[in-house]
Amino acid sequence: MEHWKKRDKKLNDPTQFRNTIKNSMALDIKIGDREAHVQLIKKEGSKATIQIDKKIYEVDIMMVENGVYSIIHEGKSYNIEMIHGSSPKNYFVNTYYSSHELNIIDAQSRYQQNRNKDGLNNGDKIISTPMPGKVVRIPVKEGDQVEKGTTLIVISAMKMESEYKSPADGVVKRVYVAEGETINGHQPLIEIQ
Amino acid sequence: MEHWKKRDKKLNDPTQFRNTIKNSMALDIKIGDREAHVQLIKKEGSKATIQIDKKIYEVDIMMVENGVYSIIHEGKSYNIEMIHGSSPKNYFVNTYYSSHELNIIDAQSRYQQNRNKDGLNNGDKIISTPMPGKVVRIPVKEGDQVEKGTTLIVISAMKMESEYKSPADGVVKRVYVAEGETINGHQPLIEIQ
Amino acid sequence: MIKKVLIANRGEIAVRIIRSCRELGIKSVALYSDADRTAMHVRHADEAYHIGPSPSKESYLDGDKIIEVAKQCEADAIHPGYGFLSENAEFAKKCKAAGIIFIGPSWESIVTMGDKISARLKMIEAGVPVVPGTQQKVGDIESVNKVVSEIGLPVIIKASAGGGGKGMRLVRKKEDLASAIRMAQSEALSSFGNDTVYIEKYLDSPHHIEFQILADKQGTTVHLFERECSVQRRHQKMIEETPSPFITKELREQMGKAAIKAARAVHYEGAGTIEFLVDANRNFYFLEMNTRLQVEHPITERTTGIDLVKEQIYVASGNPISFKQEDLVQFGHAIECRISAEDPFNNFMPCPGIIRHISEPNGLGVRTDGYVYEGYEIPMHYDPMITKIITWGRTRDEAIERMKRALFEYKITGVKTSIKFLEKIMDNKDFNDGNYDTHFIEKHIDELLDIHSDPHLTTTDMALIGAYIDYTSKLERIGMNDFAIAAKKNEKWKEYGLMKSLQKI
Amino acid sequence: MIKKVLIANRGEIAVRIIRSCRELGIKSVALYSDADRTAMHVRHADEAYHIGPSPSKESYLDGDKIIEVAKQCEADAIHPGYGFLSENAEFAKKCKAAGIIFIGPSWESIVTMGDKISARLKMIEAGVPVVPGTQQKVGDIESVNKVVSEIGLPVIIKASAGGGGKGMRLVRKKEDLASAIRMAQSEALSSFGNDTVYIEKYLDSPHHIEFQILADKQGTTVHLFERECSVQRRHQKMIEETPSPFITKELREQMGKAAIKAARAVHYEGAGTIEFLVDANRNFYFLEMNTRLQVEHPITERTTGIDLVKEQIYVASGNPISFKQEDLVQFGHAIECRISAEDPFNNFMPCPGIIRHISEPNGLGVRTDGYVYEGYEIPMHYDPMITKIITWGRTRDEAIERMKRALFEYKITGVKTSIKFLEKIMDNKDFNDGNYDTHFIEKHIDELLDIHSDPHLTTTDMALIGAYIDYTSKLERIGMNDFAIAAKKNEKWKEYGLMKSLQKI
Repeated sequence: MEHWKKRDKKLNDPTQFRNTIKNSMALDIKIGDREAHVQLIKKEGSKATIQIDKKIYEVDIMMVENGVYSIIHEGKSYNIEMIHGSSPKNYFVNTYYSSHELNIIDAQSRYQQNRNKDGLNNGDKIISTPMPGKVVRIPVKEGDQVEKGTTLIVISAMKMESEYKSPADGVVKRVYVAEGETINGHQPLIEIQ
Repeated sequence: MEHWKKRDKKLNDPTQFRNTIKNSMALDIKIGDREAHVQLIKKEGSKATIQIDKKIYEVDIMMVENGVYSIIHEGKSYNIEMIHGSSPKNYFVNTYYSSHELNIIDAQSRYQQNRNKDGLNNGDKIISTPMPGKVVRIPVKEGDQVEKGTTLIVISAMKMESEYKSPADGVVKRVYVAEGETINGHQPLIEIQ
Repeated sequence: MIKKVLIANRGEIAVRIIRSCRELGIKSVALYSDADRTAMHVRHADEAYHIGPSPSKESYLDGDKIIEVAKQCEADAIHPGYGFLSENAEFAKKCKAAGIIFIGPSWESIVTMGDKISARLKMIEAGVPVVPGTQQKVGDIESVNKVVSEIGLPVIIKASAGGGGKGMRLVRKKEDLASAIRMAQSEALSSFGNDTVYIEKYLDSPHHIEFQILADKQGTTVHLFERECSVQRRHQKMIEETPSPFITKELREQMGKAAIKAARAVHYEGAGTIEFLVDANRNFYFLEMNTRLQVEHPITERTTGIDLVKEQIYVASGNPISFKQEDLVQFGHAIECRISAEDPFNNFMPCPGIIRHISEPNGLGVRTDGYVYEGYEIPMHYDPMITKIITWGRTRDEAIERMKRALFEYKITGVKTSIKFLEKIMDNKDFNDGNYDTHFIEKHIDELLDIHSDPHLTTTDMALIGAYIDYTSKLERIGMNDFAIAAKKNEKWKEYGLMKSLQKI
Repeated sequence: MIKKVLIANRGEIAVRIIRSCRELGIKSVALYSDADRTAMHVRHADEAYHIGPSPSKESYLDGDKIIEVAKQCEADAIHPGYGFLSENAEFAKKCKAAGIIFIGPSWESIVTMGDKISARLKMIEAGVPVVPGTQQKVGDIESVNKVVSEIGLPVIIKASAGGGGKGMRLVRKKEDLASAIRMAQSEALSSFGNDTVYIEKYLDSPHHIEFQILADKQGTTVHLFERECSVQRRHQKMIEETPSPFITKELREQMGKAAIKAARAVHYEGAGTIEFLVDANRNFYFLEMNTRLQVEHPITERTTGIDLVKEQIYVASGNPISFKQEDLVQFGHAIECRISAEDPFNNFMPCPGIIRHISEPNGLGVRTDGYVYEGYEIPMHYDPMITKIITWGRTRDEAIERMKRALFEYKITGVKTSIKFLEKIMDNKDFNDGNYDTHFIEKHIDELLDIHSDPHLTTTDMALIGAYIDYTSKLERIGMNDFAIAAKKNEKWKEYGLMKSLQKI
């Protein structure tokens, strides 16, 4: 009968809890400008203790339907819908009261992020789409000199045509697809060097 | 464009098709008084050729949702809902136009059926319920002499109480559960010898 | 206005109440037993608190605990729904003592209407016709004989505190009278702790017709027309409709007035229902009052446009009813079918279990009020009703056609349901002619249970094909090993385990 | 009466038509392209035939093939739904030639109303006000200048064969006139193979208000009141309601009469819609006629109780309309929201994909007309609209509150949808005040796209917890190997494959 009592505790030393953890993975999750450090401290059945930055939450969490979680926290009932974004680490989350885009930052993403920052990745401009569709037109060919903003490819999906433009001045290094071809989302289409 | 044309063929020698089959299992399925011999002859994607007794059907069949099949046969669209009955071989099937109880008769069931016929199984009267519930009352105890029709156990589920009576005169050989206990469907409750 | 409502209920009615709260901008609080953590009402509410173990007595019927939660979470009001504590005067009284609004009538009204003899007396006093019979507790056999000679056989003996058919005995022959009374008394004592019984004339082909009423603290009492509830099985309603195809405009007016009189007689507040029996000659008699929302309230909502839960909340907040009697019309026709997880073809055995798949009907003129979803396990502890389908049509015929279409569209696998049985009723000629009374199901039971068609039709072969493909593809997925084990050990438990693993696929 | 209807369409409208056919006891025939074998309309229909590859041109737009199927399966009639072949006069003509009833007006009516200049002329002749402008093809610049000096700037240049905003140019300054006409002509030629353009006065804050009409072969033409359709994005309607909060009782009567006049002028038969522009001073002008069922027809059905598809079938069968103009009332208020698989926060990019989970709203006053289901893959070949939610209330306020509740209840995962955007509109003050015109979305776009709340709230932390648990439990299930590969090869393709495998969980 105590579940509506306040249980959040501000901790001076968040690491003191870490000792009790065995296999739980810590994740950094980016939400807007914020990068939150999230870690499972304890889980027994549907009851979980989770630390987000310096705050400890005790929640009752269950996946009730495919991609839909029910969380009860201090008596409040939350319905969380997890919608996949452009990668398995990208989520669009509806909580009924707000929508958020979240990105899981694990070691791999961190590494890539750093690589990108260091400019090691600057030859790597691959055009792709977030959704499946059909190639309507490719007004360029391999070897063409293009300017930033030049239309490289036109994709049609659900009666709507979208143009994809070059992100920078460069040369069309490779065209992976042909006009009329059906494509998947996140598939490489054109590479600019 | 030929899918609405009649394709059923009455065969003089149904075995002539068997030669083309590799791994498809033949099943006998009991529906009412009828025992139908069903066998897959060919399957390519969603198109299947299936023989039921002497009749050949060419159908387009897909599981569209969990336990729900869409079948198109000679242009007719059928929705088949498969509802599990008391065992994995027992189905309750709704076709929207009719409901059927079906029983798969495979080698194992056939063997048991025969065993039962031969009377080898006559000491084996185990009382169980088709659905989960709670034991309300057990008016008998192990060793009791009971007559056919004596109430052996009362089970409650969903605000309704059901009495289970002895199928024959005999002795209570074993009581597997206690009053107040929660039970699953198809769990042995009481054995009569 | 009330700001936060705790719903002391579960299932479809809890979800339905939460919906109206949300539309009014009122916070809703759900309760859940051990069995109900993932239930729909928990997911729909703004707040949710665990209330106890699965059996109702230890959770949804534990009034003290519920009031305690309401206080802690600072709910202004408790909505009891139907069933559970909804007609429990003691609970209503305790709410009042705790300073929490009970969304329903005063506990005094519940007490008066809860005791059938006192309700009969009140009604006679108010000039509302009651079924001929005794006005008090039945005593010596001579006075019983006198009553019976006045009203004539057959009669029915009923427990004053009764309900659900318990402590009831039908008597057709005079010589059975004395023993029937003794048996009814003893059953009443063991069921309700009170052996008071009374005698009523037994009406042979009655219609069960009820009137929805609403009354506010300002003294306005209105009725929202009738509901025809004669399609019953063992005193359980299965199908309801409004308007009743049986009653006339004049009768509707008379009964409406009588219903308002009945409610006024007990200073009723909130939403309630006056149940009448109407005989073949269209004489009507007060049967009882339900001092709560009814399962079948949506058909009244559909034809009048009034949201009854919102009106309950207005009235409980001290606001007047939001409309006037003269503004109400019956717009078109509505029918409700109750869908339960049960097997009509196996003596209506309840079928708790896991919903493998569900798609509910939709489109023009169809409302469903349900609470189960894919992957949800229907608990064995509570009522087997899982959904109500309400269809509307400009005419009764259109409402029936639409109900057939809705039942056709309703797809559920994993548990058995009453859908096929309801479809058979929709196809029944007498039902279609509006020619039925409370004996309808009994009278037609053989026809209604006959669902098996010719096993040599093409549809049957399609069912065989479905079963063949389903079974063989499952075998492929789980491998044959489990089967081998089951065959070797030949134990029912293995069979069960195997079934479980098959169901999980 | 017609006995078998072939539905030359897909998606929600095909399902919706099949529903009414079923209620009438009429057999329905579905068609499906390669992409649509598992689509809902195939599952709802009595019969289903494969019609060709996924692209519409090779399937749902192949009129000859469709008529061939209709003949083979012995359908009496073809219902074209909306879109696809519904306003194709040639197809209507071919149906007639093949002896199949086209459920819609005569091909001659389609031709007259399809050409905007001829429609304008017809309307002027019939005394229906049209937007001031030219009555014929625009010729030399002098006559253009003369027209413009009469009606005043700004003006809009439109293609006579046009639609969907193509071949349209807004002109605010006189010096831009000549070049705008040249550009419009060239765009019209390339889009419609016809360079005919005309000039209309541009109304600055117009309401888009349309009237539903029905006409039978017996010569009766009725209207079923208006629909307010001003909430549009790039000429695509998003939200519609009836009654319009903008128009008065008198204006409704005038416009209703004008709508009937317009339909009579082209000897219209069946269901159709007269679209009007209404300026801020409540002057109304004929814009165009849609010679088919509209997407937003359900709000009219909800407030009048009339099943428009059934009326279409009655009329096409040669029967009279089933009601009289004077019997119609607008009962309460209805609103429709169109839900599309698109990402409003990424320039409304369409989002085809697999539905992981869907639960649609339900209960009192809520209708959904959809066609997607769990596990269904929304094809990329067709329109992104997946569901329409229609809510009803006794008042406009109640209908809005109910829509908010319905959008709240609507749960879908797997694809992005416009739900959050629609919720923002429902929360908008101007919308709530009924104070909006066709510029509504444009005007409020920044506010409507601002859905991100404070990232430090508890709800945000709940989202983080959900993401954490979802992601880590998926990692556990698929094992870490896939990740290792992806990390090593660092290829987008692997990433995609991984995502696919994650989505399948």
